[in-house]
Amino acid sequence: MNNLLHLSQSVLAQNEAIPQLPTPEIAWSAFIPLLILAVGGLLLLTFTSLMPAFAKSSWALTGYTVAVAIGTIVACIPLWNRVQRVCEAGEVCQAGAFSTAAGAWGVDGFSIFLTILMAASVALAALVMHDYLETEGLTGPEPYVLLMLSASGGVIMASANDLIVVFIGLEILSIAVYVLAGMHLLRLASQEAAVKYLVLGAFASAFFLYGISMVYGATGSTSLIDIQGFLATNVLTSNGTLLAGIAMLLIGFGFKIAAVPFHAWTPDVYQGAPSPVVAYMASGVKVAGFAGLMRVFLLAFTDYAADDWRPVMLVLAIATMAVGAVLAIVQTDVKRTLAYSSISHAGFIMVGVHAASDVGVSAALFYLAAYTFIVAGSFGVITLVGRKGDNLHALSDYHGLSRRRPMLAVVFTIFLLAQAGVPLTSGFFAKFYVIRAAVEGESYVLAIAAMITAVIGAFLYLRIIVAMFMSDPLDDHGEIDANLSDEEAAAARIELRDKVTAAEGPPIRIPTLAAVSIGLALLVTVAVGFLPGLVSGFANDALPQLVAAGS
Amino acid sequence: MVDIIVFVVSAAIILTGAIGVIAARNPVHSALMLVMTLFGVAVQFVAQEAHFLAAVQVIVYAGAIVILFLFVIMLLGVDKAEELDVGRLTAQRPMAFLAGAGVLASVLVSLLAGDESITGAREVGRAIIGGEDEADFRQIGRLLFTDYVLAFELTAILLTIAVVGAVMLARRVRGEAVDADTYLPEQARRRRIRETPVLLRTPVVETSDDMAEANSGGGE
Amino acid sequence: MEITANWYLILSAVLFSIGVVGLLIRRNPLVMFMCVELMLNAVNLSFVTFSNALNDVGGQVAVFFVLVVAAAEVVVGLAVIVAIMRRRPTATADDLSVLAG
Amino acid sequence: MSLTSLLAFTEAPAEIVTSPVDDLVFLIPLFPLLGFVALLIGGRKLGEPMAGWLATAACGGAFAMTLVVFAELVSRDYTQRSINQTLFEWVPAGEFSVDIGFLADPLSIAMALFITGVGTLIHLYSIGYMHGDVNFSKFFLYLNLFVAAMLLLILGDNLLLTFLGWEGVGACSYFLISFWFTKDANATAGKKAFVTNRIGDWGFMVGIFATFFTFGTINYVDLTDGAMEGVAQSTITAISVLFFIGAIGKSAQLPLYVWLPDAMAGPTPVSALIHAATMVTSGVYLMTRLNPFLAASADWVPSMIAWVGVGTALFAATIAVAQNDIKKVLAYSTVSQLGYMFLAVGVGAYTGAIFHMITHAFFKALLFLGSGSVIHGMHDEQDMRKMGGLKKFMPITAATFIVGWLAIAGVPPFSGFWSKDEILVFAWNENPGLYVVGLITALLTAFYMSRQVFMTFFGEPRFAHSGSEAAHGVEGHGEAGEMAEVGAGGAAGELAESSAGGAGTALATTSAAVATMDADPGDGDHADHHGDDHAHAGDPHESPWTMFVPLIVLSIAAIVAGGLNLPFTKDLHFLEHWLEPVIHENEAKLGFKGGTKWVLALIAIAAGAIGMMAAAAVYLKGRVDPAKIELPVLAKGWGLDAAFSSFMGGPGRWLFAFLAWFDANVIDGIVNGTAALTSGGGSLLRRFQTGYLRNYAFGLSIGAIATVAYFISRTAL
Repeated sequence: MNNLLHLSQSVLAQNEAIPQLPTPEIAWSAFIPLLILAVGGLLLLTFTSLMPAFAKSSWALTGYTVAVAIGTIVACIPLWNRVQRVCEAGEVCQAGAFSTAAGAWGVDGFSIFLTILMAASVALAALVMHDYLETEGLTGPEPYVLLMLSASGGVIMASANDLIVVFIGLEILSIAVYVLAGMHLLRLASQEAAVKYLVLGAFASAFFLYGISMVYGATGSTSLIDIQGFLATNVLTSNGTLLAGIAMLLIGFGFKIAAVPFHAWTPDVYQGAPSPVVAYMASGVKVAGFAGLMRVFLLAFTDYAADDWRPVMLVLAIATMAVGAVLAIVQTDVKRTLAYSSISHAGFIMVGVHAASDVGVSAALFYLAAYTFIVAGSFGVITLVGRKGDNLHALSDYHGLSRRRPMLAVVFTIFLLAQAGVPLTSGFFAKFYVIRAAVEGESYVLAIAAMITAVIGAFLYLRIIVAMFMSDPLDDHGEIDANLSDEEAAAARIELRDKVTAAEGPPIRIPTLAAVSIGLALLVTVAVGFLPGLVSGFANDALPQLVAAGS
Repeated sequence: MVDIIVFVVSAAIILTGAIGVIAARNPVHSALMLVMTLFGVAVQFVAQEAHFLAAVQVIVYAGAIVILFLFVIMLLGVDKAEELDVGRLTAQRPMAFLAGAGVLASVLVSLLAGDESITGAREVGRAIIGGEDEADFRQIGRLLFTDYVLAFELTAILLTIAVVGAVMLARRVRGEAVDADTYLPEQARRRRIRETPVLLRTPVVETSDDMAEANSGGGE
Repeated sequence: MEITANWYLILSAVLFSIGVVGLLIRRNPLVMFMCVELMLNAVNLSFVTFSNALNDVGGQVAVFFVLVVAAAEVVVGLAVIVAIMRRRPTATADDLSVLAG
Repeated sequence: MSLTSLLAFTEAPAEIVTSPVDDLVFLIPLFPLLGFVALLIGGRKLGEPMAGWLATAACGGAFAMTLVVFAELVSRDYTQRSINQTLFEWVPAGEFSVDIGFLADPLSIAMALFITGVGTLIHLYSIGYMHGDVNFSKFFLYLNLFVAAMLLLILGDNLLLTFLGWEGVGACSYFLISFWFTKDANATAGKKAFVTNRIGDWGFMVGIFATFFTFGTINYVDLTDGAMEGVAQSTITAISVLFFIGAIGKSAQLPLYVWLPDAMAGPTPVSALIHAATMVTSGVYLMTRLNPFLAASADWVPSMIAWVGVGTALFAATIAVAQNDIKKVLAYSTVSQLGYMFLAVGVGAYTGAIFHMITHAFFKALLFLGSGSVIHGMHDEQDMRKMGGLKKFMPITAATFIVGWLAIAGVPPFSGFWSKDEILVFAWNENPGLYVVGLITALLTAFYMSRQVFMTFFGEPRFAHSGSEAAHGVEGHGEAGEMAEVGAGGAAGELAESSAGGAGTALATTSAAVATMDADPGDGDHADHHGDDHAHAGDPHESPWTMFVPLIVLSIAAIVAGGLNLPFTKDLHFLEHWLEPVIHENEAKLGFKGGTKWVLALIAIAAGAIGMMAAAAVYLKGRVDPAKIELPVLAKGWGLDAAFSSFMGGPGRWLFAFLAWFDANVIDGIVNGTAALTSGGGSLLRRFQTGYLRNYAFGLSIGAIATVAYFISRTAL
């Protein structure tokens, strides 16, 4: 021991010529949620390699993942309290938003709010994933590890104050999801989804990086704090590079949130990827995409370039809402329908972002929160109906669901109504708040477009509900000829029954953990639908802030 | 003068390599052409006094990434020449060139539209290249552990994901693909997609007859 | 005549566009990936150019990160391609088009 | 932001007069809501008929509670007649905060009284009507939910709460129209109602937003005449138009009326409650509630409302003349009567609108329930051409139906006369043109309603009569089975044609197959049940007491409700005086003396009489009925018979055929066209989703180029 100490001292002595690096202050408390999530993922790898028994128990894996997610959420509470606290006059206390690690990591209501959402989507997806992995014979801890690590990428995007960090968060998020999308090695659709997602994702990343490079070239920094400061204090003789850079950043984020025209991957990937992963993609990945988008655009570019990017956001929002809704209507595959509907939802959230105001941001955050639970629950149901093989997603597979699994049908109906924005669900207030933000921002075109789209969108959810409740599976398989005699008619009925049973496929199982996940999502959806104040209060307090380190 | 010669030569190497990548029939050739481009870029790094990056560029890119490409090509045995015809998307090629021209034009205009000072912030001076007698790798190293320490640490997660993901995907699994029947030849499939449902009416179910017919049409 | 930053930036833009065109016309997923690498190299070149012009080493650090990300992306990308090529050795990107509409 | 503050009950605003009743208003909608919850949990276990009794009790409880609040309001001083109970803060959003609160004032309580009253009767009636339906408890569950939502709509103290109820009643209506959803047509009708209502909802929603951003509040108590001062007239005009769009969607006015006739596919009590008495009048309620807006907006807005109303009234009345389905006649008649209410709103006769709403609720519910009783008694026959002479078989139904007929036809002293007369008087006051159209409509109303009564209850029976054929028992059974399909598919339109020929001998053979299917549990169907139950006799029969008691109560109400607002002296204007605190000075003033009123009343009576006599001439003439012999004579003496006959045979038929065609093709076409456009656009866009990676990348780059190009265009050089 002594020897070691000596050694280190002598090494230090030798290097005395080298000046000590002025390493930045790190407020470790700011990183606790991220550390729990990311290190939780890494530790799971370690555990499972040291204790193979742990890896074999799917319950342990799911339980661990959910525990990590809950831990992340719990760790957010003291941070939230700190950020929301206001010091009284003369009192010395730690309060308000702050940034650390040389200003690259910002902690504010915004980042904590979205961290909680990311963790929630991890928990919901992990619970659904448990049974799925078992049924499909996919063993090993990797899906859970990737889920947690991917979510940590989202957390990074929500907290990053530096474009490079945002980019690394984006890649952590994306690369893990590419793998998750393709994890079912015996489903070619899963692989196809992975290839499409990956190539297009890399393509979009290249644009995003080019954007960072241009912004860097125009402002001399990648730090949002510096960029904002530079743009506030300098007059650019020529802002072409900067604007092109902002455009490229918008393309990169647009891809991640599946904004039209950067949306083409979404339906294919959602359809091909394993359903529990889609539950995460539609909730977590979208939340992360919006986290990055809002953080970068609202903090760094609103004062300087809001007039430049808001019109683009307006067009994108309208196109996204409309194209998503219209394309969803003509689908025959429920999973694909909801993929398009998730595109449409992105458009609604963009309505809030477009407002670029406090009201708009909290509306978008409220929408994200409501949407996370609605969509995670919806895809949870889809996972169950998909059954083994994850292939039974056609609308016809939902016929008569109300008869076979009444509870499941009712729950799915509530989620679909929530997506349609029917009152007494969280979806109603989500739409209500974003439209209000648009009206308050005097973007009447956007508000009207949003309302029209909401009307069109109601069709598509209605179609699925009709299929579940109002289709008699017997109708699909012909009717009994009325001219038959009694015995013949009876025989025909039995035959018809058999045909229906064959067409319906195997029975739908409802595993406990998946039921817990869907139940939680339902609870939140309905509770927030009755008392939006449960979330809107937090969303109002979760505005992004840019605070330089050390201040 | 030397500057110009170096630039022109390296630019020619870069562009030749790049065009080679997209024009070569054989993926192996594409990979080798990629190496050429990477070298050219490294030369330009040197010309702009980014010596350390030039070295990294050669070692990491040419030495590791391209080798990985070649390795996969050989592993899969896909090194035979690819048909460079337009494939199923006849209009795609001319459109692709238009798109490329569009990207180029828009980027160039944005970069060159103003006066010669492209960059807004001159002399941000976080670390001055050549100003002090400090090697650039030192400056990079210092920045990595100060301003960019967070990003630097976070790359650990990224690399872990890459490893875990690669292991997971490269695993060999036995068994027939569960959805092989959906991967039917083109015509059978297109016909199904064209069936656009009437709004709000529950669509006609794809009967099993239909599938069987499609299967017999050209099963794999 | 002097070599200005613009020269490099123009070269970088050309390289980026070639990468875009390549991704749009090639059907081999491996080559498509190489095209992405071309685009990333174009970005690297512009980073270094800006770094030089700004006299700020931050741009070079960014290149360093781009390298790391590119490596990670390639590893996963190649893994996916290996997984799919094992099942269908002749697959081109165009063959992977079952999910559509 | 804490949970406790969210859930805390806030104090009711201090009022000069307080009483325990102030805190009890919320009980009115709570009763049916509890009934709904109870049925949701235990409805299936309760089964028939307990579930129905529970629901009826819940609705009756709401009625009793409304009476209590009503008594409290009556006991108060004129200016104090308003209770505003705030339960808790519902939507906190910065300065935009919405409470869950109820406003019990003369307008809302007047409406709540007849909604819960008529609602209770219809609940009671449904116990008999829905007897044997497999989804018996589900039906009452929806009914209770509907009543709760309707009361929320009426009693909510702000626009958003009204909107919530508005959506709620829409959803219930949708569920109930599609109640027998095993058949396609019902689902289609439900869909149509859903879609058309969404268009109206859109107007309502935008209106709410506009109101908030103009006035900073959406509470009714703040949106007074005073609040309108200082706001640009154009803004108020725009808001009024938006709300009017919402109102015409819900209240089935031109051009959004299409859904209502189709909505008759639902069970008859639903038609009576939702599509005649309550829900469809909520548009009128909204307009009355927002009378300060109408008063402050540009003059053309009330005029437009009046013309849309009277236009709808005439249009629907002409269509009603050509209908053969007993429920469809009533459906178009409802559209027509709602048109009168809008006419009243447009000419500033808010009291008249509410008055007519109340009387209409009584007599139209009566007529619908009566028609339900007929349909029930006729084994799900809805075609009036196959009825006739029913008064012999169903005396109570016939008597009550006739009361309803006299009320709607405007025969004094039945209630419909008084309310219609009041509206017509105000129409004359505003614009004689409106009056003339309204008068023609009144004539047509009398005509088609008389036609209906004559075809249904008078004349020779045109259905297969017991005793005339030996094998009748079998045939009756078969017919019931057949009608099950037709009845459920009512929305398909020309159902009469399709079934007219088919009810012959082929039916006997199918009856066996139907019987086998009936035996299968879980596949049962409302109408099938009747087939079983009444297989022993083909004769029409009187309905059970749960069905005819409501008929009797409603017919009494339909007779005496005119007493609410008799025109003779000021003292008899009970309703007007009652509503005054809500309508203030916005009620139009008559510009003429009592003498003119008398003349107008006589003209209205004459118009009704002409209509009735014309109908008698056309539909009773030649069908020997000695008791009525004087009518044809009278008609012949006036020469109307020939005129009508030729009109009905020639241009009239074409006109009506054209209107029916217009309804079926153009109006439906617009609705379907919008849908087709959407799905067509979707199919087109779908082409771009080729599945090819390279195509997607191409699309992405085009998007990228466009984005960058736009930003470059913004560059400051």
